[in-house]
Amino acid sequence: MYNVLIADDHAIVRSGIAYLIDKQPTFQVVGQTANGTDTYMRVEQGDIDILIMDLSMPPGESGLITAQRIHEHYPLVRMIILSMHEEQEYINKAIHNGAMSYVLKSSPDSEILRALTQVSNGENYIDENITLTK
Amino acid sequence: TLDRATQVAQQRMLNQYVNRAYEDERKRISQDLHDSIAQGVYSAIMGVRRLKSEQLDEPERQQVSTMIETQLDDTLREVKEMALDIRPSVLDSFGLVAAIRALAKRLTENSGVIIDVIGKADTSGLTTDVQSVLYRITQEAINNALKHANPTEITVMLVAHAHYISLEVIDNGCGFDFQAHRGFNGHSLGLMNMSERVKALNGSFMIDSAPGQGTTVTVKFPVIEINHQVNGES
Amino acid sequence: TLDRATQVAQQRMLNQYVNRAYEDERKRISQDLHDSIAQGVYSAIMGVRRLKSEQLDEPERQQVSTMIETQLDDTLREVKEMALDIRPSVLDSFGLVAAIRALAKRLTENSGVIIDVIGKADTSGLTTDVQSVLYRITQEAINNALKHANPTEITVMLVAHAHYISLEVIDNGCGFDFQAHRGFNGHSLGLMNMSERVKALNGSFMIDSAPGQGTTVTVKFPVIEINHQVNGES
Ligand SMILES: Nc1ncnc2c1ncn2[C@@H]1O[C@H](COP(=O)(O)OP(=O)(O)OP(=O)(O)O)[C@@H](O)[C@H]1O
Ligand SMILES: Nc1ncnc2c1ncn2[C@@H]1O[C@H](COP(=O)(O)OP(=O)(O)OP(=O)(O)O)[C@@H](O)[C@H]1O
Ligand SMILES: [K+]
Ligand SMILES: [Mg+2]
Ligand SMILES: [Mg+2]
Ligand SMILES: [Mg+2]
Repeated sequence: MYNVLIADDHAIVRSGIAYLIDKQPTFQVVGQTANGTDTYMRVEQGDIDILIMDLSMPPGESGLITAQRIHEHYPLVRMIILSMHEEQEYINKAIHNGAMSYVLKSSPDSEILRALTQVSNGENYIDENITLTK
Repeated sequence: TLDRATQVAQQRMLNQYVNRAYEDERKRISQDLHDSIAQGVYSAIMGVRRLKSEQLDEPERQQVSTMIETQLDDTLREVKEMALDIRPSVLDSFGLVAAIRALAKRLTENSGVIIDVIGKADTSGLTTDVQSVLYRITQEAINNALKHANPTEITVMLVAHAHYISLEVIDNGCGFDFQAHRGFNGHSLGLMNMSERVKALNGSFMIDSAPGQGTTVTVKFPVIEINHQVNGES
Repeated sequence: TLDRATQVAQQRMLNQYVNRAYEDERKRISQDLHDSIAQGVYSAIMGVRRLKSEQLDEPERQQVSTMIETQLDDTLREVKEMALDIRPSVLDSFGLVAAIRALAKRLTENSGVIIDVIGKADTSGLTTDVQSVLYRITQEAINNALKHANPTEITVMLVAHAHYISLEVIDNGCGFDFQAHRGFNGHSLGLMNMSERVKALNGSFMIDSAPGQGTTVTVKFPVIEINHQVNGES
């Protein structure tokens, strides 16, 4: 069983994702946070295998920065970015900052589930609806 | 009066500040759309997918449906509020007076300060530009009063005279030394931009204020009869 | 050169047109929110209410749910597109080059015309004002080329020199007689406003065009070292 932490500033988004994940046989949601600081602190407490994180969680720091901080101190935590942003720069930066996967909120649920499976197997995964240019 | 060279420089600077203010406004609107409206729609989509994919019993289905409905109601309210803030459609459909009344009602509800609108002036003879600027001045003057003056009452008067129309926004707040704020100080933009917009349309703009005396902003525009405009939806 | 009095008058008129253009933009945004986004959300709400209140059999429920989901997907796409058009967050998070690349990609997809972006200029030394205006010029110049020139290719070049940065937008379309469009003709605003925004920020703006020769828009800004800006999310 993989322990999953969900970070998004919208409670209703968090509970929707949590519901979807808890249905899966090998994943369970063990925490929810709404900003970068709380997310980092929850990871610090230990027992998180996979973090699913939003990029924009105003008014605090960007998820990109949180990802970098977490990756630096807790490199074993596997990070999936779940964002509304489609532009290449966000994706590049997220991967550069330590995320293993990038999924769009506008994609079907199957994308986030595929991302979970892939990162739990140690593989990177980019949403198939994203067209990357070189 | 300022010499021409200074006037040109001032106009340039003003133009720069206007453009900056609009970029800031666009940034705010874009962020609201992206970080709030889109997230609301997204969470509703997730709820609907749940309804579709799962075997839910009747009470569960009711509960999920109600949650989605609430979420969408909130988003709808927010979208409408945004549209009003940006530019109320009432202004284009029903003209200036209706728009000012709607604005006053909304700001009264939000601030608790009583904002009265007096006057039934027929504004159908005013161009869209003039109506826009009168609306923006009302908005800016009320916001200034609420932000800077701590008033208990604000009155908006719109009166049609034989050859001109006048708008007055009167607050009974703390007042200020207008001379000290004359010209463009490089920071606050509201009044200066308004005054320029009025002059560019051949109107006059005046502020009467003194510490302890409240503030009155007065704008006058000539009414030219030929300017009868076709008013889309009204 | 124009005398000062004429310059002041021209600046005034320009300010008026700038303000009008922004009011038009607000009106468009407000209408899109009201007539399209709000309607989309509203019809989803109606669908959800149907799911809640009616006795539907399973196939019907699936059908209604799918309809709601499709509706919300469309609305979500539209909200995102609006946010991008108004001001892309990439500009504030990753700076000018990234924003121009994203813009070129999007417009290439929509128009079918190849839009190349050349240059890796470091723009972190430019103020937000300068980055904003360079972005808007790129947007306006590309849109002008697509709208007026019928080109097969558009190239955007952003190059950092020792003391200045230059932006060129080059199209291979029909070109036009720029002298005939010089000054402010009272109708089209794009180029004139851009040129003024550039001058207000101490930059230079140039258009090189002739019928049959394509068009090149060139903008230069001095780079001042102290102007290092803090770049939010990057
Ligand atoms: N009704 C008022 N009562 C008291 N002081 C006022 C009033 N209106 C304006 N002022 C003073 O005049 C200054 C200039 O007003 P102005 O609207 O130009 O700028 P601002 O409100 O400070 O900033 P901005 O409008 O650009 O957000 C204000 O900062 C305030 O000190
Ligand atoms: N790249 C171009 N190729 C050919 N003609 C152009 C080009 N750019 C501008 N023009 C001509 O110059 C005119 C002025 O351009 P400008 O951007 O100021 O106004 P507009 O595009 O017509 O209107 P607006 O930008 O206000 O929507 C255009 O109407 C067009 O005739
Ligand atoms: K589970
Ligand atoms: Mg968010
Ligand atoms: Mg103000
Ligand atoms: Mg144009």
